[in-house]
Amino acid sequence: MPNIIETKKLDGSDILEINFGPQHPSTHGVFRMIVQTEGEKIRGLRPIFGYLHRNHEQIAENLPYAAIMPYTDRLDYVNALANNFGYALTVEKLASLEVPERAEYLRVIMAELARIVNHITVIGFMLNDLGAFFTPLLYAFRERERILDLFEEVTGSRLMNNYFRFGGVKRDLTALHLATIHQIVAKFPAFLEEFETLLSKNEILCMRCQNVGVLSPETATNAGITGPVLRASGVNYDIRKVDGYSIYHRFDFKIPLGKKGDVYDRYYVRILEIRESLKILEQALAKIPQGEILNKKTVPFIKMPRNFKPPVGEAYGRVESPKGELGFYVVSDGTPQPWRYHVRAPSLINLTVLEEMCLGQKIADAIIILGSIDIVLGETDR
Amino acid sequence: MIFGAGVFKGMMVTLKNFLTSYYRDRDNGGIFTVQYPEEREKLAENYRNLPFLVYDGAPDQIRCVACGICERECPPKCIHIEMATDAAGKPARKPAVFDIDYSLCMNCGICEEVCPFDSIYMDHTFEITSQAGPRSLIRGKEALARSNDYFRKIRPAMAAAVDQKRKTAEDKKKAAATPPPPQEIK
Amino acid sequence: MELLQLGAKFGIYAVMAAILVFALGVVTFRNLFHCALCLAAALIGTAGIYIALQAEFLAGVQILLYVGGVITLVVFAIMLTEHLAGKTVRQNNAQSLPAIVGLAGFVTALIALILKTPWPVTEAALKAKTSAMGLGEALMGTYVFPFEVISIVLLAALIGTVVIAKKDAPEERP
Amino acid sequence: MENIGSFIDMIFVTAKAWILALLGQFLPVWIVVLASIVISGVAILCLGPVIMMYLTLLERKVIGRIQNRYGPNRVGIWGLLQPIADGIKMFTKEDIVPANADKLIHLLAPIMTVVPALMIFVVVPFGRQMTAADLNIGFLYFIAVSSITILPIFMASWSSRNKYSLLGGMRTAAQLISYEVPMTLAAVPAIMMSQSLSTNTIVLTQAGSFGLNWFIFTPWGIVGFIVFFLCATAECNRPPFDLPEAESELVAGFHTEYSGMKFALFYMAEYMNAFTLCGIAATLFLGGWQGPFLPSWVWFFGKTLALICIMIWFRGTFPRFRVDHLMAFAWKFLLPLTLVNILLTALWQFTSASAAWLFSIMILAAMLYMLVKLNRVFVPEKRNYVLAD
Repeated sequence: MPNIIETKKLDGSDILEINFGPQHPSTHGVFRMIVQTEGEKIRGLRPIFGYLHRNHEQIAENLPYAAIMPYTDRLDYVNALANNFGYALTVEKLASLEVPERAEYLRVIMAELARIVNHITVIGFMLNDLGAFFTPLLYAFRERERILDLFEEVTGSRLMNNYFRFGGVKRDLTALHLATIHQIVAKFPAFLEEFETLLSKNEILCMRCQNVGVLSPETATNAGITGPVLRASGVNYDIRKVDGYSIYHRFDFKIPLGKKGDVYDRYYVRILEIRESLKILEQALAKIPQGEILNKKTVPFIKMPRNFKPPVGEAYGRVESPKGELGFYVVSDGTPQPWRYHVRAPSLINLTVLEEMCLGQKIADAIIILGSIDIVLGETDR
Repeated sequence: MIFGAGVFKGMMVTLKNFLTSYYRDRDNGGIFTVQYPEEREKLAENYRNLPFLVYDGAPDQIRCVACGICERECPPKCIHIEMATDAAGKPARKPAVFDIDYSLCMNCGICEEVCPFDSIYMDHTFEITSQAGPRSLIRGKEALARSNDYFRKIRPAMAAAVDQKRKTAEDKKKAAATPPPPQEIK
Repeated sequence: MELLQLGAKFGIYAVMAAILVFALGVVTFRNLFHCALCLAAALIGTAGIYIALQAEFLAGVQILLYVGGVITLVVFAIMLTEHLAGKTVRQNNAQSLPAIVGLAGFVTALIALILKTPWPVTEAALKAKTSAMGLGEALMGTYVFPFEVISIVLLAALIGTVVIAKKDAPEERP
Repeated sequence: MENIGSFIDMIFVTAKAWILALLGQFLPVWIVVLASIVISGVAILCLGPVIMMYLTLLERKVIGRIQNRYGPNRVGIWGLLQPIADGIKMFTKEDIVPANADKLIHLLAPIMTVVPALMIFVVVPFGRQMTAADLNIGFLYFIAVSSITILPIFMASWSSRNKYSLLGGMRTAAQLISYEVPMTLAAVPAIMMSQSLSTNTIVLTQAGSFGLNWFIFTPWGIVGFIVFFLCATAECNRPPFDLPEAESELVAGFHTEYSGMKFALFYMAEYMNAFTLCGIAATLFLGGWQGPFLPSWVWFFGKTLALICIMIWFRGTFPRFRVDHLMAFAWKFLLPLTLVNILLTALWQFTSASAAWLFSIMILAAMLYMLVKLNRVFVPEKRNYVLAD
């Protein structure tokens, strides 16, 4: 019988190499980790990705600007609207387009709803990785469903929204839709309350999550980590505040910061961010004006996308996607297609510190640390 | 804080959900799932899935004039159009072939947006699976054609707007074609 | 009823034969894991003999301690040293001759001891000595001193294990 | 009324006696003795799989309800035929054996898992005079047999030649050995009070008026029961102690490489173990089949099912422990608690009830306080979050 289970010697102890993925219940897609363990303790970890590479950037460089929008949906398929937002923002910068007032509000409302969807999904999946048998995940999905139903009514699709247009949005929200959002926002705190009673104070969860996978603020900033993972480490950096893009500067909201940068902080910062998003939604719903939803200049390009030729130049637009800084870099050579198109995917860059966080932890911790980073392989591999 | 209180409270939450699943309705903590083939959720009007071609009157009178804009703008290139020719060999402003590969289509709705002749729209049907292999998902123009009544049924508001637009266009055309009444000339 | 007794007798012989076969397996199999499993089977068989001799308590303890405890530890040790798990080892070595001599001496001593011991053979005496109550009384009465001494020895062993295991372990985060 | 009650109570016992009497009329005695064993054996052999099948259904239903969904409801009314459909599926699935597996041991492991699970049924008192074999070492037998369950898991994990299986097997070994200790010690008070290892005698001791003199109505009984039940949950690898088969980490742990009926056998063993452990817990602390008004076996199955529902409830609520926490919980928390509990039981036998209650609660509270203080890792940190601008 050949010896399959080989061990290596490292520092005088037996090292067992385990392959997590590409097919594994909790790698969130086709992601692979080669984990070197000593007993249950992790001594080395190598993330391997690229299994879901779809040539996103190359495809985009051969398409007219408007036709790239549905492809951005497929980057981070949990919250397509944030991707739409980032791309639209970039192209607007490139072509110096103004966005009507009402459209800005619609954008913020939809993007914040998408942030809520993303955060509850992530928390649900993370708790699933912790071994809570689908209960928190399904409670989260129950609430997510209400928002997705709204997305379906407004944008036409639940996940692949394709909602943003250069200089505005595709479809207006009716008074009925606004009332539905109002209802969702009003009901959400009660759900969060229930969700937190279910597990936030649970001793087992705290044991598992607290002081596990600690990421120091220095490492986080040096590695270019963004989003809730960075904020959980206590660094106050949120592009909504830093850039104040769109109309975020008009809203009153806070940035929740973590203390230790462990898994629990990342979990809890997300819950607090949902609460802040609800605040933004309330304000936006109260202040939303009437008016145009699309810039007059871009209306003809809806029918003829190939006539849309931004002037020669380059632009980098970024938004605070729920996962971190989502940036699009587009270079135009004056043709209908971008000359260069690049995505700064937060999932990919946040993944770089995985080994750092996992060393010295147990195998079970690697799974939840991966879960707490919140990666979507569609975005990581592109 | 008593040790174990968190565990206990969590158990109470699941117990509450267990009990309410028996008597509450779905929006208030009752059972949330839909028993799919028997029960169906009402699809939103704007829901878009796969494209179809609209015809007025008889099924072979599709509005499409084979201009090929949707074919060119379709991001995944899932549309294939060949223009028909009449007896004289001239283009007939009608498609001879109009194929959509449903297995490639990504439901983005760009064809619907760019079409200048109001002839292609996104359908509500999503049950298109078959065991006949991927080639069966390439639908020809006969399979794609749906009546305007069907369009009115699935997307009433949009169909009404389109009908209105076409009617005014038609009226304008008529007004242009028929000579204007003499008394208006001054 | 006679048939039943015959069957029971036959059963005991079958168990004994099985024990011998498995015991042979322990010393002949080249795969360590297989040896451990054979040992477990042999020990379970021994418990079967105890049951046949109406010493249920002993049988229970036999399985609990030897199969549930000792064998588990043995298997655990085999699995922990993973490079042993797949390998086969030679079961005999250069010192087989002294081993045979030693074993012969041990077996002789054992047989002599068995022959010399006055075994209680009547039903009532058996019940009194082997029931849980009887054993308890013996342990807490007649043999209380050795019992306590053994417990102290075990405690010392336990503490020793902890000390040895703890020595090199680096400080860990909770 | 009284007669009907006792008739229903003894219905299974009477039925067996009637069959044996019938056989005795024209068959030699030894066949009747053999038949007696066979009847009990067949009853248990049928009961085990049926219990397993319907426990899976119950579990899926209850968890479904907890998660606001229906659970299986397509096959038969309320999904009652679902287990049979599952069984057919399991039987018809391809049996895959890894190329490098140790074929014989790979085959033996699932079979060996079921055997001890079935053997424990022998000492479970299902009702008045309804213990298949009322051994005078009943509880010891239970502990001994359940300690064997480690071996087949080892066999499965080792013979699969898979790293996940191996890790799962090692976790299992550590977990089962650790939790066996507090489980046994938690049961000691019940044995001390009934002065017998026989499960039937333990139940009879808890008779009292209305059959309600259960051990759980004493302070040491509550502690013993909770510890025993937690350990039982760990012993049959159920959440939150399901590390050996932790889905999100080790795919399926020791049975990763099993498919078809072999896989089903592991599940069968797990559910039968869950049933017997709950049954033993009910026997030791909840008065077994004792209880007023209803037939004894109804009481037994009712109590056991209630305990199983609590296990399912655990599964629907909790995240999983981590290996080191699991060990710490057994050795640093449960074990000292059970030792104090044994001491308390000894004291209980010498003092009057009301005073005993007082000092028991005081001792237990002090012990709990001390244990929580000593095990800082179990106590959640309080955290305040900054809301920055």
